[in-house]
Amino acid sequence: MTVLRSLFRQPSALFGLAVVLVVVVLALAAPLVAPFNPDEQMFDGLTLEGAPMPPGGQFLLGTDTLGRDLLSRMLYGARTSLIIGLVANGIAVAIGLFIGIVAGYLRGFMGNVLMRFTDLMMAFPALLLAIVLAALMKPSLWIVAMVIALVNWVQVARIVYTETRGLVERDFIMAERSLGAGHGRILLLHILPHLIPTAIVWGTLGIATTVLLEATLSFLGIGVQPPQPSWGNIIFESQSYFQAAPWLVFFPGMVILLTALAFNLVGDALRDILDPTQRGRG
Amino acid sequence: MTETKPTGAPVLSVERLSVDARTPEGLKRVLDDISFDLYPGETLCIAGESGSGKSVTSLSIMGLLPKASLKVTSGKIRLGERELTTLSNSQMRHIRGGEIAMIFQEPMTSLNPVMNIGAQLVEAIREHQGSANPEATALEMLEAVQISDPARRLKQFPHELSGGMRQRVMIAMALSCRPKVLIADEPTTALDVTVQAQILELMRKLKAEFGTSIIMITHDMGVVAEMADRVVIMQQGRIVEQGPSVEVFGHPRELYTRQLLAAVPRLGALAGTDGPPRVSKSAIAPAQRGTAPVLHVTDLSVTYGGASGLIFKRKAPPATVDGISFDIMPGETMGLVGESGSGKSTTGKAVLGLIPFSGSVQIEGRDIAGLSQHDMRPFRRSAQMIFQDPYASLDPRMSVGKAVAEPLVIHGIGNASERQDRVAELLRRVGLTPDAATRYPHEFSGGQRQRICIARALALEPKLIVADESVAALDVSVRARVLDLMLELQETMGLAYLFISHDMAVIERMSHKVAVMRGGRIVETGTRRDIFENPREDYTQALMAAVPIPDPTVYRKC
Amino acid sequence: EGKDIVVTYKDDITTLDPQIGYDWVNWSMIKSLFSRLMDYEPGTANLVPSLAESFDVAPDGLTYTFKLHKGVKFSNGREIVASDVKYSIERAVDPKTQGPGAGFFGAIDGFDDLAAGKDGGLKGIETPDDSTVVFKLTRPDATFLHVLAINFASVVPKEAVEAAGGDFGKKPVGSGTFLLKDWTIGQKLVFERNPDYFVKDMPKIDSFTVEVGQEPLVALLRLQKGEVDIAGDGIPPAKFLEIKNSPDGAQMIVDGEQLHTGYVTLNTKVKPFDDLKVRQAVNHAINKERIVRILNGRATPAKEILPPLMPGYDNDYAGYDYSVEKAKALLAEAGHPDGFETVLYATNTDPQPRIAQAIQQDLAAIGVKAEIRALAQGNVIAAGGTEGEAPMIWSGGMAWIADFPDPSNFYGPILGCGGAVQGGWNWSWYCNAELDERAVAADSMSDPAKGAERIAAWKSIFTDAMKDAPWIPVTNERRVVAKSLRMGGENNIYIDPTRVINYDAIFVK
Amino acid sequence: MVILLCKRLAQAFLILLGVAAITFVLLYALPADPARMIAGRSATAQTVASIRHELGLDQPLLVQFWTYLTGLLQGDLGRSYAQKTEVWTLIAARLPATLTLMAAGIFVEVVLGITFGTIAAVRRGSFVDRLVMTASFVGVSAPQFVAALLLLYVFAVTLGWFPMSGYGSFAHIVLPALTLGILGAGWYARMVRSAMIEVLNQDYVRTARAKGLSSRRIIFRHALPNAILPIIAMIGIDIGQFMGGVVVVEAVYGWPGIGQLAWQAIQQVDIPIIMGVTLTSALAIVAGNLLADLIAPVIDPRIRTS
Ligand SMILES: Nc1ncnc2c1ncn2[C@@H]1O[C@H](COP(=O)(O)OP(=O)(O)OP(=O)(O)O)[C@@H](O)[C@H]1O
Ligand SMILES: Nc1ncnc2c1ncn2[C@@H]1O[C@H](COP(=O)(O)OP(=O)(O)OP(=O)(O)O)[C@@H](O)[C@H]1O
Ligand SMILES: [Mg+2]
Ligand SMILES: [Mg+2]
Repeated sequence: MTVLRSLFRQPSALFGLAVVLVVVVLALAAPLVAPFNPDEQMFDGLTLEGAPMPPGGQFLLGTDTLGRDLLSRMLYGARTSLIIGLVANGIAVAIGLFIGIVAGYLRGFMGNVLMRFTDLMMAFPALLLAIVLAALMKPSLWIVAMVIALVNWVQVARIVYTETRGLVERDFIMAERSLGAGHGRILLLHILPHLIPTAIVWGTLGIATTVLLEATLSFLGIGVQPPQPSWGNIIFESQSYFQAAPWLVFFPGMVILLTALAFNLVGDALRDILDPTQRGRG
Repeated sequence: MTETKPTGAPVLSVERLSVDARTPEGLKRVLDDISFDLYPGETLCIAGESGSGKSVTSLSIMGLLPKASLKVTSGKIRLGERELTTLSNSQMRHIRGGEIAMIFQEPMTSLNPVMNIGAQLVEAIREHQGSANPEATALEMLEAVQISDPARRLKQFPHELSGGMRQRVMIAMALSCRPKVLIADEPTTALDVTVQAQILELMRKLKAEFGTSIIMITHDMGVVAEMADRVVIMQQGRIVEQGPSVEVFGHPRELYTRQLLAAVPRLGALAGTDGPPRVSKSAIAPAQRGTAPVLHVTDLSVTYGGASGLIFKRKAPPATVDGISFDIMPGETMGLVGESGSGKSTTGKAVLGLIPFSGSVQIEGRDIAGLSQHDMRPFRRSAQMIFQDPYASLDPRMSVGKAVAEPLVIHGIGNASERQDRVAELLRRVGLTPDAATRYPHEFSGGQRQRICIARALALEPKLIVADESVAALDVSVRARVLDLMLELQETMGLAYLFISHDMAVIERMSHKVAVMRGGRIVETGTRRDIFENPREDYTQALMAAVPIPDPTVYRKC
Repeated sequence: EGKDIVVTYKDDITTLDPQIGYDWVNWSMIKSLFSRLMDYEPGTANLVPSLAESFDVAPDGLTYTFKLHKGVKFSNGREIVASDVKYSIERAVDPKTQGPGAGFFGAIDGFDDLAAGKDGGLKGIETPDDSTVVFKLTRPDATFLHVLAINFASVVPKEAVEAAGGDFGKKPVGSGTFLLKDWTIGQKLVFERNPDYFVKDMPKIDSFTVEVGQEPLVALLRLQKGEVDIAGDGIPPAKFLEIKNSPDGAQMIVDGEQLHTGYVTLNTKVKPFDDLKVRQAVNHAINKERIVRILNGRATPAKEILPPLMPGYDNDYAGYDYSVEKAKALLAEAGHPDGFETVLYATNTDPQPRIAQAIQQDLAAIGVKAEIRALAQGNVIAAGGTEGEAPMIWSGGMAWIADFPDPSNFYGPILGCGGAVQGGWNWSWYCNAELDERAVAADSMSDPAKGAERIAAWKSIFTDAMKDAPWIPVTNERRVVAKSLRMGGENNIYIDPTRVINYDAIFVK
Repeated sequence: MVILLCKRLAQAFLILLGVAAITFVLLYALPADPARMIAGRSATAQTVASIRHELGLDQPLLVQFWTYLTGLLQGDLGRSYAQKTEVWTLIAARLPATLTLMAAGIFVEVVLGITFGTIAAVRRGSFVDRLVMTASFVGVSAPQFVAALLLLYVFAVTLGWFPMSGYGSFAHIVLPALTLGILGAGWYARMVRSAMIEVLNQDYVRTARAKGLSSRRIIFRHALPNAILPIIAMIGIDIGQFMGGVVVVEAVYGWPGIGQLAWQAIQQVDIPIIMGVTLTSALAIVAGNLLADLIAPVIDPRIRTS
């Protein structure tokens, strides 16, 4: 409760929270608010020469190259992209945190093995994994989410590993051991909270990159398949039209940016609020 | 008494200076209308309790107050004819380092870890003197502070030097531009007595050589007595008393000053008694102490970094603790004393199984060698540690209440509300109000943090506490209170202490037995009386001789 | 001067080895680097002798005798002799070469042994003297002269192939209109005219540089700035209207028909497409006009399997008209009144996924829910060649562009029983034994006099195949090439039916 | 030091072996049949079988892998299926371009990231700080293709400052490096900012101030070197991204890098090239990490002894 109240006291956090809320609500309410069926290729959605329609008039944000209403596609696309940006990216950060912490805490043989495994994963081409999975499995949103999680945890793990090694050296961890705390308790209650700032940075910057990554992977065939929209694939499908039909790139690009930024504002505020050492500081 | 009265115009004068701090609850005055003068060639000591504004004063003079939270609201600081508070940052730059230099409270962290000593010295010299050959000047300065092998030091990095060497480098750096004023903020707190004595000696010499005036901030009245020409006593942001040191020590006017002086433990004050002085009314009879040792250590050795690689065997480094043995009986305090780096903390950690060791350690008769974290748990209930740095040993993200309840939760003692009561009781016991439970470590002063750590260690009602430098960072008044609390607990609960300190006076006050460590070995051990009244080893004697005596007249006699 | 031109492509040139290269980018370069016994008149599909001075076909159609031009030299200076022709064709067939062209030479006597990896060459090729080559066939093959005009039949010098040690594709030695002067891998290839080419006044430019790895959008920008003369990948959809409607547009765009059909295969071995009525239903369901519009009008709706330019195309054949009612009625008859669920494969490069989506929407209108799977080309090909795997495949991006302008080229591997095997290219898995027989018969009519009869036979084969509806023919795409204003020549040499860009014929104004 | 290096080299070797094995198995699992792709549409089953035999694809997986490994240990990456050329020749031809772009891209990233991260840290909470932090999000959310084309339009087409496409001179590298740098600088800026904020609160920075040094010298000589360690680790991570994922930028600027080779090979199921590129980039990543570990002690002497 106090957390919420502190959150409300910061204008930037409030703004971020509002944007996040609006995006989530619009995504959930897409069928109610979308003016058109997102997949319908409308006859009057293309000019006679087959060019997409610019924003305005019947189509508020214009149409895409198949004559579909961009606004409706973006509303439905929010569902896909939020799942990728939040769930897939969240899982990646979670795995990264887990492996990084455990490797950094355990050191010794197990820690070394975990870290070399991370190195191996880093050296391994993610694209290839995606392609093989695409060929072997029925494509779905959840598979692309899984691949993103599988690929993106590596960097987080590396950074977390470094930080954890620093934390383990700190005296309060030894103090905790002297009280008889088990490994689980130390990891969860005394190391994890200190990694929240890192998690927030990676979690929020990661939203934007994973939403775009989803489009690349879908393009390779493992993600959502056409015509299901996502912010990433709306951009991807029509990025070469950015001169002829700039709205096709601009609007989805802006929502990705805005969403990531909003989560970041909330995240930054939360970090400051959750960190007692930041209390009362500028 | 050959003291000369200060003559001429002051080099530095502070007039009616006030500083406000921005806090969540609004502005708070931390310096209130303080005035003092510093005359050429004089040493002015500022003493006072923790949080009284000593550091803020020195930072104000340097123009280094953190802008975001602290602000000079009124008053003047004059260096010669120049008014400093109104100078721009770039004008102030030329004063800093050039005319006023400063040595900070933390010698360990005040040197840049990634630059070598030479570069850091040269940089300061070049900035203010434009001397033709700054490298040569740097070498001269290192020679002046009597560092061993000065030419080699230029190429070394801070972490390769001991604490004492680092402090010498800091002094060389501060003096390299021949400043008119040197501000030294607790320059020796972190150092052991022998090194402290050398540093103080050095500063005295340099003052004469370079004609520098010194402002020295310290909470150690012994140091004040040894160094000061004049003394300023501060309390809660105000100056309560100032005057020549002989007068202040000899005839303190203010009650606070008298309390400060009374709280100082004096070496040899307890000569002729066997144990620490009694502080409580209800005491356990000595018979209840029991006869079996609570801690039995035989042939304990610790080697850092000894783990060998999978393929390539490394040569094992020399042992940090090398084959030491001792016993502690219930209700007994063993003092462990020795120079910095002699292995005291390492010993303390090893006997609680916190670091790998060889040899045998028995707690209440059972061997703890090679036990896993899980198997150690029963022993944790009977043996606890108070770490050298209380701030570092508290999780900054955990409230104090939770921190104190932590051992209870870990060992599954009581339910939530019972634990809450117990925490309140423990906090009261160590002299904190129960509302402390909801606050976080950084919101407490050093002494309070130390008491929190003590409360946490007591929560499990252990039989043995390893207290590592538990009072070194505290000013005298707080230190006395903490020591009394520990004695009281020993008397009422039959606690045994392994009491680690480099301060001989504190050891004398607390111990039944004393072990003197050097280079990882115990060089001398015996009852407190043996050690303090008939020290056999030269090293022990040297340790005792180096303790400053809080009486300005005593020093001047010798 | 001013006769050096710059051509760009997105994809790198994989190889210039005539017995290996088989994509539309290197196809035209290999054509110009090497000569073959037969060739085509620039811009047309008319066969003419090239390295051969003359040739003679025996009445039974089983023996072909060629006389070589005298004094034609490889660029290494050696004169071409009959044994070079024999060596080159054997090289195309030999599995050690690992080339894709072996199958074309199946009619030559001795093919089976060599294809199985046995030594001894092709006993069906004889070289009685240095300027005579005789081919003995095991069966009449009406397309044999075309076969001798495709790249795989290009003549290469044995010593150069062996000297290159496997890298002949990077160090080609031929006797064509151009020589490869320089190849910076991943960047550019420089071709220079062959001063000793045996035909006078060929080629018309001094040299051309092929720059690879160029994004089509950027290539077009460079073309507008005059840095590039031919944007080989044509005009991306995103830019097409802008260029077309610009003042210079008409002169920059070369837009013409090619031997191409874009189609959807209907897997006759997968339910419910094993039912003819269902296949016919979906044939009625596709609104091809709208797809043409999505392609900015750069295509025409297709009615049948053959493209309009191909001999044998039936102008009178009406095909399946776009009619949702008919489609629904047929579906109901087939027992699927509410439609069914299926999967539509497509490659993942623009505009293929978009066309697949248009098809998907049309299918949805008759109740068929097609899930789209947009994959890399290799994966789609693999799915198509796996029995029972891909119900529908949109062929765009991999579509059948004829190797040579003969209707038979549109049948064998992609509609005949021989292609309906694991790993084959008959993705409909359509196998009509009767049609196969008629195809063999038609191809045996190798007597030029029977040409018209043969074409008529093929015409009926394809329209009969359409009765079984193994495909939905969707569009006949036109090729679009962008050229700078200084480039001259008829449109048809930029979209040559047998070579794409005819480097021999293009010139600078 | 030498021992550490040997140990790390041995580990790096094992990692490369692991990458090779996993990639090989994955490619083997791909349903596409290389022999079919090579043999073309007109091939008979007979021809396909012969080609499969020529390629050794009719042997068990383990035998194939062993053959590949023994070749690899002799420096032989095999021959491309589609191009028939030595894979190493193809990679070597493109390696300089890839490495140049990687170096230039990382350089721009690091310079931009450090500059703006530092400015933001020094002006923490100010308008400039917010601007920089927002810009870092714009960088990471921008689609590469569009960003690359925009820069091309502005600086090459409209202003004509740089060539539109190609490789060779300094002018050629400016735009691709700038594109990659701008897109990646966001991560660095944020990392530098948080590291600098921490460092600027350290006691030794206060010491430097007390010496009367200029703010520039304090920031560049004292604060930055202490904040730079995580950046080095980050560069190690980045090498991987650059070796694998700059296809788009390469294509837009006609840059002859490995990305395009890999992309085409994937489309053509040209397994030897895919293997070769994978191993080359794995090697670069491992080398990058190793280098980062070796550079760290040069920057931070404390790591040297421990
Ligand atoms: N940055 C700050 N923001 C707010 N209050 C501060 C700040 N720095 C110091 N103070 C407050 O100013 C008062 C004086 O602090 P100062 O550091 O001068 O104490 P001190 O006399 O040096 O104590 P010690 O002996 O512990 O060093 C304290 O109450 C402290 O809480
Ligand atoms: N974690 C460690 N790794 C390696 N060496 C260490 C470690 N901790 C301490 N040492 C070294 O071991 C020696 C003894 O250290 P210890 O902390 O026990 O000294 P101490 O007697 O407690 O000194 P002080 O009075 O400064 O606290 C020192 O030389 C120190 O540098
Ligand atoms: Mg202080
Ligand atoms: Mg210690």
